[in-house]
Amino acid sequence: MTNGWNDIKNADLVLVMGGNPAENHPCGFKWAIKARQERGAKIICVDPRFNRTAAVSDIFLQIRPGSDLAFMGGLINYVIQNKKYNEEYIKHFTNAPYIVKDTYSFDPATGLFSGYDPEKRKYDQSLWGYELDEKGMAKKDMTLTHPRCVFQLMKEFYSRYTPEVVEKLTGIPKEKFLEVAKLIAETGAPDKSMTHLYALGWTHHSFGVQLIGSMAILQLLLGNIGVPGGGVNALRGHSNVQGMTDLAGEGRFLPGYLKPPKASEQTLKDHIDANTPKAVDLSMNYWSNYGKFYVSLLKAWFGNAATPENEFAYHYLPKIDKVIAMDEILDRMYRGKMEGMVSIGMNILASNPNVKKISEGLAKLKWLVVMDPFETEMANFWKYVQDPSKVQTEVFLLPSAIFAEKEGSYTNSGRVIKWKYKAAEPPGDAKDEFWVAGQLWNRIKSLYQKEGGKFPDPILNLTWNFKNPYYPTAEEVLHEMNGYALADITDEKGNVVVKKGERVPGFAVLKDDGTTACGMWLYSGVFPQSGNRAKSTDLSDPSGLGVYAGYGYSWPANRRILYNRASADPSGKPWSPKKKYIWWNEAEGKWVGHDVPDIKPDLTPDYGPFIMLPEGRGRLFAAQLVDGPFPEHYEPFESPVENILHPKTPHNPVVKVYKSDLDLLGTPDKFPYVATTYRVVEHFHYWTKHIYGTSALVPKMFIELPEELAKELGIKAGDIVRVSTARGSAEGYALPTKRIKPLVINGKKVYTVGIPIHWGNEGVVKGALANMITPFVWDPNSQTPEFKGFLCKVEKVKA
Amino acid sequence: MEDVKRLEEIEVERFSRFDRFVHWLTAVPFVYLFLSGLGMYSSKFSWLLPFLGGREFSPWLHKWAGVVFAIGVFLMFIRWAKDFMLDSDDIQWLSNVKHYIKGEEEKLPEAGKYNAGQKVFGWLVFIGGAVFLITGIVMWFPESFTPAIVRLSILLHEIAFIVVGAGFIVHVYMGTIGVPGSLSSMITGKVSALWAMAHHPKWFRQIMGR
Amino acid sequence: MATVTTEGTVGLGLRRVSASKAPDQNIKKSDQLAILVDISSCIGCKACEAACAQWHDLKPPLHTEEKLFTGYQSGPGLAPNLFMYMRFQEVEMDKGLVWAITKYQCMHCADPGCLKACPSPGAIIQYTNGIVDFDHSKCIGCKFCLSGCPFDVPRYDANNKPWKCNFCVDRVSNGLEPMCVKTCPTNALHFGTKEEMLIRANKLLEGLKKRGFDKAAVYDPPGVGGTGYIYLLPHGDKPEIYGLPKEASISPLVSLWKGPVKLIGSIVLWGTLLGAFLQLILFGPIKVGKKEKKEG
Amino acid sequence: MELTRRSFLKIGGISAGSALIAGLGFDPKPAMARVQGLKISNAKAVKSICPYCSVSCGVIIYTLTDGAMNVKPRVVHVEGNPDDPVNRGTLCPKGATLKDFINAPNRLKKPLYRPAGAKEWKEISWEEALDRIAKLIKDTRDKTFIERDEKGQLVNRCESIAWVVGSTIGNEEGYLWVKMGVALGLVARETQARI
Repeated sequence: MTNGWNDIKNADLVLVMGGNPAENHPCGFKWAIKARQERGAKIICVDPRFNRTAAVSDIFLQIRPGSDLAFMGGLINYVIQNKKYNEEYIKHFTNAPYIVKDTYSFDPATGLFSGYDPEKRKYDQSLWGYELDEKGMAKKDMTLTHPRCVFQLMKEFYSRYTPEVVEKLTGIPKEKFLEVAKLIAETGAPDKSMTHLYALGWTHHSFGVQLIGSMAILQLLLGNIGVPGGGVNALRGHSNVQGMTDLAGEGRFLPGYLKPPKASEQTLKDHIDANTPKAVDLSMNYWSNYGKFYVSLLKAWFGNAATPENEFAYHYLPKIDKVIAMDEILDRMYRGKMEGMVSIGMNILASNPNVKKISEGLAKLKWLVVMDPFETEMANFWKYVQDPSKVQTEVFLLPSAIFAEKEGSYTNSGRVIKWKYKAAEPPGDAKDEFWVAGQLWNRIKSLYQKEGGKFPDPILNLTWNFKNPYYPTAEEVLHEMNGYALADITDEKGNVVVKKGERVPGFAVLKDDGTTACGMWLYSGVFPQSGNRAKSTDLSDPSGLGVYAGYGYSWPANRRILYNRASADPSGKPWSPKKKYIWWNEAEGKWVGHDVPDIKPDLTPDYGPFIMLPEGRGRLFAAQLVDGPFPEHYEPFESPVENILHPKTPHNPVVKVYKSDLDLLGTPDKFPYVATTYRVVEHFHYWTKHIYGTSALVPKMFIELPEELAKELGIKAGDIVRVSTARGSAEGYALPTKRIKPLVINGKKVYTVGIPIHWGNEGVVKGALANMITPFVWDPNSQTPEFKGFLCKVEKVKA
Repeated sequence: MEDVKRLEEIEVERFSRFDRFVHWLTAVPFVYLFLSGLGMYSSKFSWLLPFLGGREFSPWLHKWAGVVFAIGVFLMFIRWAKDFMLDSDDIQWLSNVKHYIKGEEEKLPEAGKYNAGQKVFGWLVFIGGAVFLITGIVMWFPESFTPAIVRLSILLHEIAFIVVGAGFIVHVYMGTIGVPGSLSSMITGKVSALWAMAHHPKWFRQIMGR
Repeated sequence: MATVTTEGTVGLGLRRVSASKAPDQNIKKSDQLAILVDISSCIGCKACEAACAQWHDLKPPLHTEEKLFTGYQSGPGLAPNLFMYMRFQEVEMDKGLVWAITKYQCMHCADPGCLKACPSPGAIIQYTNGIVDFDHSKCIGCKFCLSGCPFDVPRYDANNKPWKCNFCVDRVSNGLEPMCVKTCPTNALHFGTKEEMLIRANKLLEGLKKRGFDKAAVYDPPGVGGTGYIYLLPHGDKPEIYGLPKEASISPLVSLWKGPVKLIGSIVLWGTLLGAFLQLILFGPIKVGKKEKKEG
Repeated sequence: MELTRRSFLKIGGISAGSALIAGLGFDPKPAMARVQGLKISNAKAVKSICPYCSVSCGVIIYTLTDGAMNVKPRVVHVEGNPDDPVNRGTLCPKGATLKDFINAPNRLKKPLYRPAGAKEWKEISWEEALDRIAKLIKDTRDKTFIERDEKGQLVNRCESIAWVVGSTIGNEEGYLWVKMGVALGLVARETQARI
């Protein structure tokens, strides 16, 4: 989330699209209800189903799954055509005036940007850069009239998304669309803001990142980024998914969004140079500190073994050619290229697409370690095959402690790090992950000490500075994450700011000379020498805007709203007294306000608010995205209709297409209905079916289908129906509903079928695994599976 | 005098073993039903319940006693329904019941084996029993019926209780103090011929004539 | 915001006691409490339903039987181990589809039909703060309370003891909000004095009317003297879509059997007894021989 | 809890007795009644965070224990932390049933092991399990370690072990596991970030 949960209450309009917060984040959704009760904000819900959010929304629009980008394109077009954008904002805070190189182009007929290589299914993104002047600064046209300035390119690009086209693609009637577009466009006024709430409803597409990009564009146009009650807010999934993303649970990062070295970057300098961007405008360009964070990380991990001579043990880090994310892991597993898997608290079998492929993949592993509080489908995968004796995988199922049984912090979706205390002991022999990590690491280490082995250096030299190395404590680890000084740290004037051995007050003091160690620069400051700020519980909120600066610790540097400098106009004055948040104090020559300014406090207002970007400005045109600088509508890989914009390129052209015998896709003649999977509020993933209280609330797997379709197929409520796709089938109780209506898409009647996911083979309540039917198709930027919008058929099994 | 004495000594069978069995099969549960019902019906008598097995047990036993009672009533009906048919004499008897109360039986039409009062009480029991049974079942399983039916059943059960309860008081009084000899007739089955002649002359002649 | 009552830590005043005369109202005083259910803010998440079961340590029914499917609803309705549940109903209205989702439980009527119908002294009590509670130690298991209830609420366990929402009288008496209210993620539930809740309900009602719900209304059925649970209904002209009776009142039959019939019954039964006694002393038993001996 | 319940029953018993008397003519009309005690009044309150979604609602876990030597604290109730600004004491149905999660009877209590080809789980000690897992990790790593790629570049990586760490794990444990994975040279690392 760019803003926080509490900030939603400052919105004048709440747009829920690509998420169902009432269902999946009810306690956060209360702030949307508050915005309505206290400020008269409207709540608009755009979804394939009239869901629980829709039940309390002011306006609900039913959209065809997978057509959201058409809707967004329509909105962007509406805002531009009707000049509803905040002109000052886009001129100064976005790259709208930047001139794009003439090697960039887009062909509306083929739906392809310039530089496409059909063989590799890849673009040459270097063709899409800005024109730079001799100093390396981007050329700009502040009048926004240059034909190749971002604004003009965008205007032309989205001019195709007329309300009529939107209706043809999404099934939303033109009048309805215009009614909503008008309300949304009104938040372009300086004293108004719109918050956008989304979640997996948008990311679960083969163009998920583009969808979010399209909203970023809309919000930038309307000047709704960096202001209270604004933002593009990802309502994330698990309790600590933000933390685990920040901490690089994914192999494409190192903690704090640092990058793992590429094979081509054979020296530390290569790597740092490649990842330290050069400012192309007046920008703080915060990633220019990349080297400091990187060296501090290496010092934190490899301690004395990381020396300037050995490039701070740079070669201890694995270098990659290619990110092996979940899609690759599963595909390689199926192809027999994986030997082992350690899974801590994940149920890969249940939660990823195409269960059959995963199940066969797991059977090809030599060994599998699963740690979980419950007996999961993943751990039991060998029980579901006909002859378990043929599965040669050695499987461990380790009982884990749960949240209440250990101490530590979680980072919530609003980036706030909060502490939890231990309340109970785990049952039986269940153990927490600190203990298991301590035990396992010391075993691996002593094996390498005793027997030697391949490249043991990083293992033998990994810092493990815990009082009890077999059982590290949470605060010991947080100490390392926060960072500490290895020598006295001085400021420019030579004053000692951090003494040797003390924890650093924040990432600003980190050094690239090996005198600081910091395992997680982004969280640096959470545990300064004065104490653990994740534990702080000060509830004061002097501005009344729900900032709560003293409650927990929000990365980065305890900022609650990201890019909050944008809450003031280019001269540094608040856009409107109603949205006053951070402003430039002329007299003192610094930024002041209700929050920690998201910019260097004394940096003059001509610097851009988007400090992490070399432009210092928000990107309406993002050459960094692999599937194109402007989001374009592509159909899901299984779609009931053709792509009327460019039938020749119906799908996202850079999506990797997996072609194993189990990677099957269906066509509308055999599978006529659109299916989408989702969650219900009473359950959480494949977890709560093990728990009595939640199981009793919704005990049965059900399939939601339009009443009209049910009638056509002779299905009544409570009948058992089977939903089949090219991959497999899942059975559940039929729930014919008025809440999903048939849509007319470009003249064709399209039915949507809804499948909640929460059941499986294990638990207090059981049911079909919804992922038996989902396609093995992934977003090319983020490797997120396409769960929303695929093709199915439905048949009655039993009345 | 001689006759009287002789008649006093002659024992005639008024109730067979079966009759007595059926009577008590009905009467014993009824006493329990009456008392526990009274305890549930009126808070002034809720103190009765602890004496009848407890506040929970007595309502429970009330239901099962009701089942036994219903069986008893059913058997009674089979046994006595025909005997309890009212004739014109009975109507006359009933309209002059004040004589009976005053102990002037001679001013009334001669009674057969059962006088009109007994017959009426019999019918009260038959009809009341049916009402008790039907409404009782509804009240036993209130969740299985619509609230309106349950409410009506409670009302009818209560009205039946008042009517049959009043009849029961009279019956007990008559059977014990009111008409000496009645109780023993229902225990031993025998009455003296004199008793029969006095209270049920028609029946007396019938059996004597045999 | 909610008014907190603490007098209950010592003991709560009583307003009504089943099958008994009214307690003295001059001893204990208390505000009338109420919960406001703002249907327009309710997302039907069942947090209240879950929290209720957890607080009361209930094991709610788990409906896995194949024949029973209730969709989003946890089951067919209340149960002795389920004091409240969320009802779901899809209704097509003039202005579009409405997913009517209602929290359903004991309404804590000001004039409680259950208490009125209950024949056992003290088994149902109403505290002066308006909470209606059951005392199982005095319950005789007759199930009359169900017949008295205009909202079909009490549910019986295997021993015929009735169970229902007790307004978390234990929490309320200790200065805590009822569990459902505290849990409600969207603040659709409000707790306080009845007076406060009516003011708040009317304020929210204005907001709803401004949003175009011109038929919105506050549901506080006068037929039972008002309720401890009041509802803000966006479609107030049709409470039945929320599963609430349009005219809630105690059935006249209950009044009949508790009032006139009881009186008549007393007269008849005592009268009969008296009659028998009079017969005995005035005329004496109807003995054998009077006539015969005369004749003889 | 137990105590108060018992005293509640006692009060019930007394009132049953008094009702008996009442029936006989002494008809007390009490003006007040005791209510059941608060089940958490003697419990220890511990601040925690709901482990489900990323709203990360503050919760308070109530445990009953006096800390005696042989007593394991028992969680008797979980409710929202009213002092947490995000949820202000509220919870969703999942959060509201956390007690059932913590106390779930089907929680795993022993490490289980399934040898290759077996048809059943068998119990195993942590010692055995961890020894074996460490060995398997080392063997696979050593066997499949790529020191240099086909271009001859130094890469020091292992691609054949998937290291997936879910996202309900806390920051500190998560950090340790990430650190271990990277130190082992593993590149197939994942978390539950998108599904």
